[in-house]
Amino acid sequence: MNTSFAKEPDLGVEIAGIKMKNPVMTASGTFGFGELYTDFFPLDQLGAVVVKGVTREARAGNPPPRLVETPSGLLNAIGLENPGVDKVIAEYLPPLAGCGAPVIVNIAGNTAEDYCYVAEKLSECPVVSGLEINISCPNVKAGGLAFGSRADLASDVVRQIRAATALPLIVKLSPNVTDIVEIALAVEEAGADALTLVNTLLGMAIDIKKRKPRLANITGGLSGPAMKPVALRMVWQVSQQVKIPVIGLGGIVTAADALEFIMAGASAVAIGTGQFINPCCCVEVAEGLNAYCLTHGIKRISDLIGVAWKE
Amino acid sequence: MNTSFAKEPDLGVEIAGIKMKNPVMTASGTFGFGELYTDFFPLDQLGAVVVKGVTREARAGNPPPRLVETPSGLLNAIGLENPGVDKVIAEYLPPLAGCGAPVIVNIAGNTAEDYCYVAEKLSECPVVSGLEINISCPNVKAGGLAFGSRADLASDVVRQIRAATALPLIVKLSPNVTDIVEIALAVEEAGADALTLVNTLLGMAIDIKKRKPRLANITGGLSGPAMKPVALRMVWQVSQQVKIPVIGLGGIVTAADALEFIMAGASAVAIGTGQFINPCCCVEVAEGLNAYCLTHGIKRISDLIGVAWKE
Amino acid sequence: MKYHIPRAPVRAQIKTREAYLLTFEAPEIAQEAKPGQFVHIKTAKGSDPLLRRPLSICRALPAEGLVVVWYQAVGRGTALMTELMAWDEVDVVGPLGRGFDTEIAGEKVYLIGGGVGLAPLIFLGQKLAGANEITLFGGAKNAGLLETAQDLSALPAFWATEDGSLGHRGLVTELLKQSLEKEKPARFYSCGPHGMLAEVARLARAQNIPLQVSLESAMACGVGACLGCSCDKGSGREGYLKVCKDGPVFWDTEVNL
Amino acid sequence: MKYHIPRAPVRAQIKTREAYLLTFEAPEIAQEAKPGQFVHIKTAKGSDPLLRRPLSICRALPAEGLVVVWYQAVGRGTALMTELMAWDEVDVVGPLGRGFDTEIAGEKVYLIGGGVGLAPLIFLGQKLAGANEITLFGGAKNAGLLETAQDLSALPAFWATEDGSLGHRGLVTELLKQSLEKEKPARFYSCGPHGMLAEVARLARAQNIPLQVSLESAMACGVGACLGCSCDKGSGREGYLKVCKDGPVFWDTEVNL
Ligand SMILES: Cc1cc2nc3c(=O)[nH]c(=O)nc-3n(C[C@H](O)[C@H](O)[C@H](O)COP(=O)(O)OP(=O)(O)OC[C@H]3O[C@@H](n4cnc5c(N)ncnc54)[C@H](O)[C@@H]3O)c2cc1C
Ligand SMILES: Cc1cc2nc3c(=O)[nH]c(=O)nc-3n(C[C@H](O)[C@H](O)[C@H](O)COP(=O)(O)OP(=O)(O)OC[C@H]3O[C@@H](n4cnc5c(N)ncnc54)[C@H](O)[C@@H]3O)c2cc1C
Ligand SMILES: Cc1cc2nc3c(=O)[nH]c(=O)nc-3n(C[C@H](O)[C@H](O)[C@H](O)COP(=O)(O)O)c2cc1C
Ligand SMILES: Cc1cc2nc3c(=O)[nH]c(=O)nc-3n(C[C@H](O)[C@H](O)[C@H](O)COP(=O)(O)O)c2cc1C
Ligand code: FES
Ligand code: FES
Repeated sequence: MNTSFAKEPDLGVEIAGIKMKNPVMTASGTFGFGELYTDFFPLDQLGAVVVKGVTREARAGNPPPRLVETPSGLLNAIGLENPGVDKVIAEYLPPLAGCGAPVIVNIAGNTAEDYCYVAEKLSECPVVSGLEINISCPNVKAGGLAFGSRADLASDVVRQIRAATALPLIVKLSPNVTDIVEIALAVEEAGADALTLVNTLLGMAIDIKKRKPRLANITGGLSGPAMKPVALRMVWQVSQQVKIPVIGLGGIVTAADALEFIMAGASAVAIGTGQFINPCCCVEVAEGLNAYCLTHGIKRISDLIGVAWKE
Repeated sequence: MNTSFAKEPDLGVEIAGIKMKNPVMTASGTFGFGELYTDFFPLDQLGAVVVKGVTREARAGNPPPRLVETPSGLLNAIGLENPGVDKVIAEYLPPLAGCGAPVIVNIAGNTAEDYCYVAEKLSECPVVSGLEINISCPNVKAGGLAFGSRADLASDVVRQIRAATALPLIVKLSPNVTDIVEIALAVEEAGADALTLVNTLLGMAIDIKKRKPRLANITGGLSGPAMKPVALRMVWQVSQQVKIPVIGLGGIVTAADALEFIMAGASAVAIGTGQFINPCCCVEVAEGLNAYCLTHGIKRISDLIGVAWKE
Repeated sequence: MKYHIPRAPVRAQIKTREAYLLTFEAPEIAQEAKPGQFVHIKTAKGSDPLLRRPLSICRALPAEGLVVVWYQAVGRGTALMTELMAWDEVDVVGPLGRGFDTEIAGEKVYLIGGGVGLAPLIFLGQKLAGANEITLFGGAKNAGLLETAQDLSALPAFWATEDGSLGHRGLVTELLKQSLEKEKPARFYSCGPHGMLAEVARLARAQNIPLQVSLESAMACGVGACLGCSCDKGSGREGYLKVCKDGPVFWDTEVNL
Repeated sequence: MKYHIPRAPVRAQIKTREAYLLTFEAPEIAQEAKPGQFVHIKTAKGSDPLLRRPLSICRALPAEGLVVVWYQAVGRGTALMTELMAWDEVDVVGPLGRGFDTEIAGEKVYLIGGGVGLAPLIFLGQKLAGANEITLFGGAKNAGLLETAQDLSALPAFWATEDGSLGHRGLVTELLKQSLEKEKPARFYSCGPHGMLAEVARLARAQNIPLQVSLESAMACGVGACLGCSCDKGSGREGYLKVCKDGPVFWDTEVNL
């Protein structure tokens, strides 16, 4: 929280008990383990660092091609490439100690047991401030149906993780559902401390020369400005129904985008694809929020949360 | 069907028994009743003309603002403004007689009875070649839940319309669902002759100056290139599961976009927002398809349908 | 007739104070354009910004096949347009919309414009000038835009600026009110910010002077197809008008000012 | 150190036959760039095309603070770049990636490039030239690109074109094979189309000559964050390498050619 000048706006927010100096976080899978953008800005400029999705076992990820550019968007099918939780704990998280921002680890799995295993392991790491649960993964016991696609599956996995860890639990929802509010309420009830909205939209692209899908994985997740209207609508819908805070993301590139999410009800925002376009995106958005508050006489950024439906 | 030169490719396709000289149709709600783009090209250049959504009663539509531009996309909340089925039949459809392209009327309603009423009325119009059923509308008897959001609601309304008319029935699905294949199979089983995939993605935008939603209606439908990856994925998924033909749309602007949809499994394509960007879009896409077939030695465009998963 | 000219050659782009004057070659549009009609311009090569931007035709030179628009760079689309230079090409659709009613002769008429709202009035003034006695009332924040209007139009004019840098210090409607104390014109034509139009409409109604206004709205298709540019009919009448097709020029009695 | 220079002044853009030479001011990049590294350039003002485009650094002039890239307009992003002119600004990130290994002296080395794949080799040749005996092998469809390469590099060179318009008619690897019959260099460096790299690798392995190649891949972040630019490790080894961070330059033993 900024206390240096009486007139400087207070950008601080608190999510799931995690205190952040500003509401700008990184999006999982787009910032590695925090080591890659340090030439562009120090991590202590961030509200929080959310690291790449971590699974029980190491994963090599999908074969290439893994990326396709689409109009104002990006399709990715990385396939959760990560070194596995043990190596993450041993090698990737320790450098983050003392980085000046809370560290949130995104976790993924194909069974509730896998999630719980990873959550328990990470609970023993003092550097970890919270867990973000990616429930867009296929549930092998439910025939590959994504955990996040049905309220019962989502609620079940969250309940089990809740029992396995005392860390703050942030549940990241999939936008590929008929009724996001239903899923949000189910995971809130199952013990989530906060929600992240949203993961990527399922999409694809075809190479008309090869007459085949462009991604080796066939489908991929759409991120970036193209998806912003959908993500924003979901934040708007969910934040009015749940009591826990919502982290908004999907296509944020500018401070104006971030303000849209905050006014729609997000207590914080995250930036993924935006970092690829501008490697200083997160800090520039945080500075932009500060400038907006100064110009508009907003004392606390938290006063703006949900104003579009509160006022 | 083109029979002028032996070597000219055959762009003809047949959808729900409706013969089209090429696979390029207009998208409902973006082409009025066919009267607005005649300075740019004659209607007989089109595979089919799909007209604005028609309801039982006349509707004034939503208050302005109704449009917001988003990155590579367009949010609209028109609110089904239309003169009502009686006036449409009396004044808007007659000029389309002899236009040289099959006329498909898109219909909408808030109860199954409304849909059936409109379908019955239109069945008496010789100018109408088929009906496209927009099931993205809220079902007032199901608490405003969209017909297209649940397989049972969708199947029920289609079954009733099927009983009310002998016209070819094309059902237009909403992309805002967890499992588009489930809905597609349900409406196929209920008697649909073809499917249109997809309607707009539900989205919104906020005016950070006013701190309010930009659209008077709060949410709107996202169309245009931004949504193309999502629409294409749904065409890919559905066309492999159903036996009836699929009309693909969502973000088509070029012949290459149209080819992606056709290779993903669409038997025809429709263009909406693309017409706003280029008032000659439909014919240029049709010409582009012709050129592609010529260059690549494709004799019949229909040979390309679904090649991305068939080969 | 409407035309799509995907590669209209740019002949000149001049940065004036506060705005830009873009001249491009579009013989069909130059030939058929009526004052009050607009062109719809694609500003980006890619799909962001996606939509065309509507700009009033400020001058049409049928003999040379040239069209001139006068615009301010207010956002991303118009900012991209400022990069156009002679030899570039611009993607234009037009002429679109219903223009001003020009079936008037031998009358005293007032043209009242605010800011770049003067653009269609310059074209209109040219058209009406021979057969009518015209007075132009131009208002703006400062002298910048008005100096360009002076260059573009030779009509007798009154000018008002908010900062007093040209003509009357204050609102153009104050000048209008003064004039109305002396004479009663047969018709008003107006284009500009909403507040100005409302005040012009109030003055017109008070004296029963017929008024035509040119309105703005966000647009997608520009031809009446998307039903997106609707505006209220006013006077509690149900339903909406389409700015792009029913307008952009309306009689003040048709709309809500 | 990597830098983001959102408004690097463009100093010159020259249309050469078949390609473009773009020179911009980016002192930090010019200072620290190593041959084989690339810059990542934003091509559109809007968000379409969304991603930056990777381009090898063809020349770095630390004293003048200038960086030169040499690129072909193959798609929408590079087409937008061709519009850049002196006085414009370009949004650049760099230098990125692992460059060529330049810890070599007193040796005979071959640089083998195909098309604009010659770009990083020109920078590399300059760096290695004093301390080593270098031969450049350049191949292309026709003389166009190679004439520019001749202008940019003073190295002793063999040229091959598919249409015979310059040097040997045929593939550059045919020239390479002929040379290898006469001498055995200490190292190969290569960049170009996949087919050419595969043939160069075959020749290198046959004679046990160490080879470094510069690879391409679609990229999003360019810094190792998105894990999107992966390439096979080859030899059946599990897992992937990141072209942007582990490369773009690899030893041929590290990857699958
Ligand atoms: C029929 C018609 C004729 C017009 N004639 C002229 C003219 O001759 N000269 C001129 O400078 N402008 C004219 N305008 C306004 C012009 O269309 C807008 O300024 C332009 O579309 C803004 O595009 P942008 O991408 O630069 O701004 P955006 O980035 O889209 O928006 C920037 C700002 O402009 C506002 N804006 C966006 N679209 C419009 C719009 N259609 N009308 C008003 N404000 C808008 C936005 O609310 C925002 O505050 C006209 C508009 C219409 C409807
Ligand atoms: C490390 C690296 C260094 C490079 N250096 C140079 C250079 O010095 N000069 C130069 O001309 N090009 C270079 N390239 C290739 C250059 O990045 C692509 O040509 C460019 O990204 C194409 O962008 P576009 O928008 O014009 O094409 P797009 O519209 O994106 O695509 C057009 C065509 O280019 C192909 N393409 C797209 N991206 C790439 C890519 N990254 N690599 C290869 N093909 C691609 C597409 O498959 C398509 O066929 C380099 C690529 C990499 C990865
Ligand atoms: C390359 C890439 C990798 C991603 N990896 C993950 C991941 O491992 N776990 C996760 O929960 N989300 C992942 N995401 C989703 C992002 O965290 C984010 O939800 C999405 O990209 C939308 O935000 P954006 O538009 O700002 O990128 C990934 C996204 C991208 C583009
Ligand atoms: C302005 C507008 C109005 C529309 N009205 C209708 C409608 O009345 N009925 C309908 O089924 N779809 C309607 N749609 C959806 C389109 O038919 C189409 O499904 C959607 O726009 C995606 O295609 P596109 O990206 O080519 O525009 C409308 C879309 C737009 C943009
Ligand atoms: S802009 Fe589409 S109807 Fe007016
Ligand atoms: S481009 Fe992102 S990891 Fe290489």
